[in-house]
Amino acid sequence: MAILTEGRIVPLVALILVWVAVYIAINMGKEGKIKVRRIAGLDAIEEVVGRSVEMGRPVFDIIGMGTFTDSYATQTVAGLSILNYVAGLSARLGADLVAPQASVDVMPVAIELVRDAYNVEGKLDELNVDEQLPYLSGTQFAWASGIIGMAARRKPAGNIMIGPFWAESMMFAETFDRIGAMQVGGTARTYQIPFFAALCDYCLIGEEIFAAGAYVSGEPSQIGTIAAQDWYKLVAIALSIVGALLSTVGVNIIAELLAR
Amino acid sequence: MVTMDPQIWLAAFFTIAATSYAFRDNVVFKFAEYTFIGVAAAHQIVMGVKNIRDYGWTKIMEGQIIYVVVFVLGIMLYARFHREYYWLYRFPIAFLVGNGVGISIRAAIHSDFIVQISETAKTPLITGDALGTINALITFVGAVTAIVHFIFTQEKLHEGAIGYIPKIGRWLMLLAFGASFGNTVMSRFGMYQGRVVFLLRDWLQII
Amino acid sequence: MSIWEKLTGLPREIVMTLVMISIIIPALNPLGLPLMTGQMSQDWYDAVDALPEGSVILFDIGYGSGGYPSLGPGNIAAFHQMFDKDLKIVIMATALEGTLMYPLVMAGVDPEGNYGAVYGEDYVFIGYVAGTQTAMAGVLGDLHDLVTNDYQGNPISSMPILDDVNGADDIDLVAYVTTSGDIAEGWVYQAYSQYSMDVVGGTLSMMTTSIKPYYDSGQLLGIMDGIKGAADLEFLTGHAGDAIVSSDILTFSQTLVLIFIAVGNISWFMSKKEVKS
Amino acid sequence: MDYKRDIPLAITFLVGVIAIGDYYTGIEAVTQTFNVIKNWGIVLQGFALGLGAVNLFRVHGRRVSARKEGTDWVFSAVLLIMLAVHIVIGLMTGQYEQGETYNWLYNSIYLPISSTMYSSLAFYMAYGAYKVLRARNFDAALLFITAVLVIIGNTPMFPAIYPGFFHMREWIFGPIVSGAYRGVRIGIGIEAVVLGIKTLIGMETGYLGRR
Repeated sequence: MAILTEGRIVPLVALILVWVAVYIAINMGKEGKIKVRRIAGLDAIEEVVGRSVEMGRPVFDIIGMGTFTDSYATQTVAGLSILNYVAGLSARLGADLVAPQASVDVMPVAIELVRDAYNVEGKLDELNVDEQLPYLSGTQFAWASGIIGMAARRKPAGNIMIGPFWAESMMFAETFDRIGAMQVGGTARTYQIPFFAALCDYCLIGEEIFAAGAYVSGEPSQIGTIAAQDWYKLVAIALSIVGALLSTVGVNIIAELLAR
Repeated sequence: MVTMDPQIWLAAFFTIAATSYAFRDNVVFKFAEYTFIGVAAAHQIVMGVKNIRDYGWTKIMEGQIIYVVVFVLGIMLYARFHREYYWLYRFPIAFLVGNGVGISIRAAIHSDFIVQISETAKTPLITGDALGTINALITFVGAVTAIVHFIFTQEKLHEGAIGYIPKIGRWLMLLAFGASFGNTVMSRFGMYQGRVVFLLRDWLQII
Repeated sequence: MSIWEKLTGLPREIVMTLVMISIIIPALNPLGLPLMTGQMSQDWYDAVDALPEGSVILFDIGYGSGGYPSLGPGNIAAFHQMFDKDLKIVIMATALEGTLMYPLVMAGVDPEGNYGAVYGEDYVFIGYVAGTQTAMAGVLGDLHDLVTNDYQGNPISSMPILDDVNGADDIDLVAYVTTSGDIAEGWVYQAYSQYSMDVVGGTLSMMTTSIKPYYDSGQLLGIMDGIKGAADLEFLTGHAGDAIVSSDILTFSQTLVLIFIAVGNISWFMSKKEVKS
Repeated sequence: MDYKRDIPLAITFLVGVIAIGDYYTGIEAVTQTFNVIKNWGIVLQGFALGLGAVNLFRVHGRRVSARKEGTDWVFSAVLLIMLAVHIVIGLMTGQYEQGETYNWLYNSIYLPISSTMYSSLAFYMAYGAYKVLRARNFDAALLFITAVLVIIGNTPMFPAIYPGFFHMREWIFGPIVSGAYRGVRIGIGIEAVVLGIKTLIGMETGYLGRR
């Protein structure tokens, strides 16, 4: 009996190389050899915060109801990086940041990051954690109605939603639009991207949220992860193009190779 | 005639209460919502206990004493609520995470990565008829440019004339998202219709 | 205030009431418009139709009450086709509420009355198994090692249908209906990638686009696209039910939505023009 | 060595590697070990299902006993009563969710609320279509075009008038959706795998909770 199952050699090699790629990429990230592109969504975020200052109304930053233990943890981490960035902008420009929380696991980290950001700007005394980072609920519709209620009362001028979102995405996007808030939305949950794309002023599609998070955090681990993924995507593109061209002339070598 | 069945009256009340939220947040909705949260969590416990009985307890009864370890691990999960011994919960959660991650990525690299590339690679770009060729080209361009759009560490791919490649990817994705959005409209109305039929047929009995 | 501004300024309550009316009217007076069958549901139907009599299907009820209005009718239609073809169905639930959806679905199918099917011989429900993908892998791996009772606690050792079903090798098709992305992808991972099994999947319409790549690459043989897919299956199997009725509701409510979109956009362009001039 | 962290990390790695080994190798011992892991995992998941309820008991129990201003604590009390009643009824009979009373309660409370809550999003969709769905810029216009075409194709009246509407919808679900979503799928696939590998080798440790 063969040690390796037939037809699964390519996936296994690909899986093992992920390990290698992650190591190399993170080390390269630490040495500063990798640059993540600044995506346009970040400019939109700055605009949202700036607008809130001008209008003298709060800016919301919602990171979703994900936790560190579910499979959307990386999206939550990206959301937290953005929250840290938005908190820094808010502290510097003097915007009233409101970041409601849904997860008991994530909340302490969120508080810490916002505190850090205010501290860096020397505005720690302006931060009121209980008011600005209230805990609402970890249950979907309670969380949604909590946010909608707060939005109606506080009338924010801007809303930034980056993280994992479920059916509540539609409710949020619609509510904040109704009260006239400028919105930036982003999630890597494919099912919800269309709502953000349709209803927000700017939408970060899928993995753009990871790139944005890595860019603003500058953390080698996040940057390296993105680089490792990029290498795989480049391979995917190369194989797709070469394979499609070859199969157009009747040579099916790439697909056969991948089936090993 | 309106029904006299208390179950249907209760269900009708909660249907209307849950709908009312779409119009405005109100106390009746809030009552329904908190009820929902409580009942949902209770259902989880009931199903959890049944699951433990069916797949764990029966094994111990059959003499597989090793399952006592699983029960100990299971109880350790609840250490997370303890101030001092919370770290005990890491042992069972580590087991669950290792299993969950392993079982999904071992196949994801195949299903989501290799099979998808292979599908693009084995589809000829030119087929017998014009429509087939156009479709093949759009699919190919969509797949490749969408991936290019999601490359973040290669600045050159987003500059100058080449910069149009990821842009095309973004445009094609937006077209696809539109299709998804349009389909979702159908999904939601289809779902609400069931509730309306319930109210009209079972509760008010007018259809 | 121009007419367009008035038209876009309708208060929320009025809009909602219009929507409500657009759902109620067709429920009272069905139109019965003809249906056109989509390719994805046709392929689901064909995949089941191609199975020889006595083939074993593993069917996962992966939704709860939230998804029932959209997926329940399709589930019923799918069972009609399977029982009609004398296929053996091993039913399980990866969703917490699946065991409570089961009686609702079976009330619509009535396998004993309609097809003379016998529980335990022609179909069985092994109940809820926790762990989503772990549950799938468990059932496909070694069914008898994992499961000892059906959903009501009766021992499965007394059920002939499972005598020859030990795992993936004895199952000819996996069919699932779900509201969860994890379940929709999970079956592709655990059944297709692990065992090269034939799989068909039914999801909410909003999820269809996301699992479409699996269908394109043959990892899913067919997709039941929410209530539309359900109506298609009802039509193909000849068991008109709730999904076909809901098609009428779609005619009214979606036309209303299209009017909303048109009004919203025209007035928006008009007001932009006015500002410019 | 910090055994409170390192042992769990080792467990994750070991269990994950066995799961992967089961898939890629034909070694009988690995497959059998993994069978045990799977069966254990299913039981453990059953235990994990109670975590949410314990959390609710803590949060809402505190609210009720504090009885702070407002009526919020009343709703918390409602929640706890519903929670307790359902648990007792579900477990008392030994028939779990198949018990008659439990079924009755489920069909009168849980089912109507849950199925209405998700479906009432239809109203948000309609209102969103009316107020927000605008061809406001190039990006939105693209999305707008296919959204409208798909809605038209999905509305039985229009294809009944002209079948081309339905074929248009089917075509959009052909190359347009297939191509773009295949790219998206490859992206999320590799993202999940990279994250998974990082978790197995102990570079993602969020699930372990606070330090």
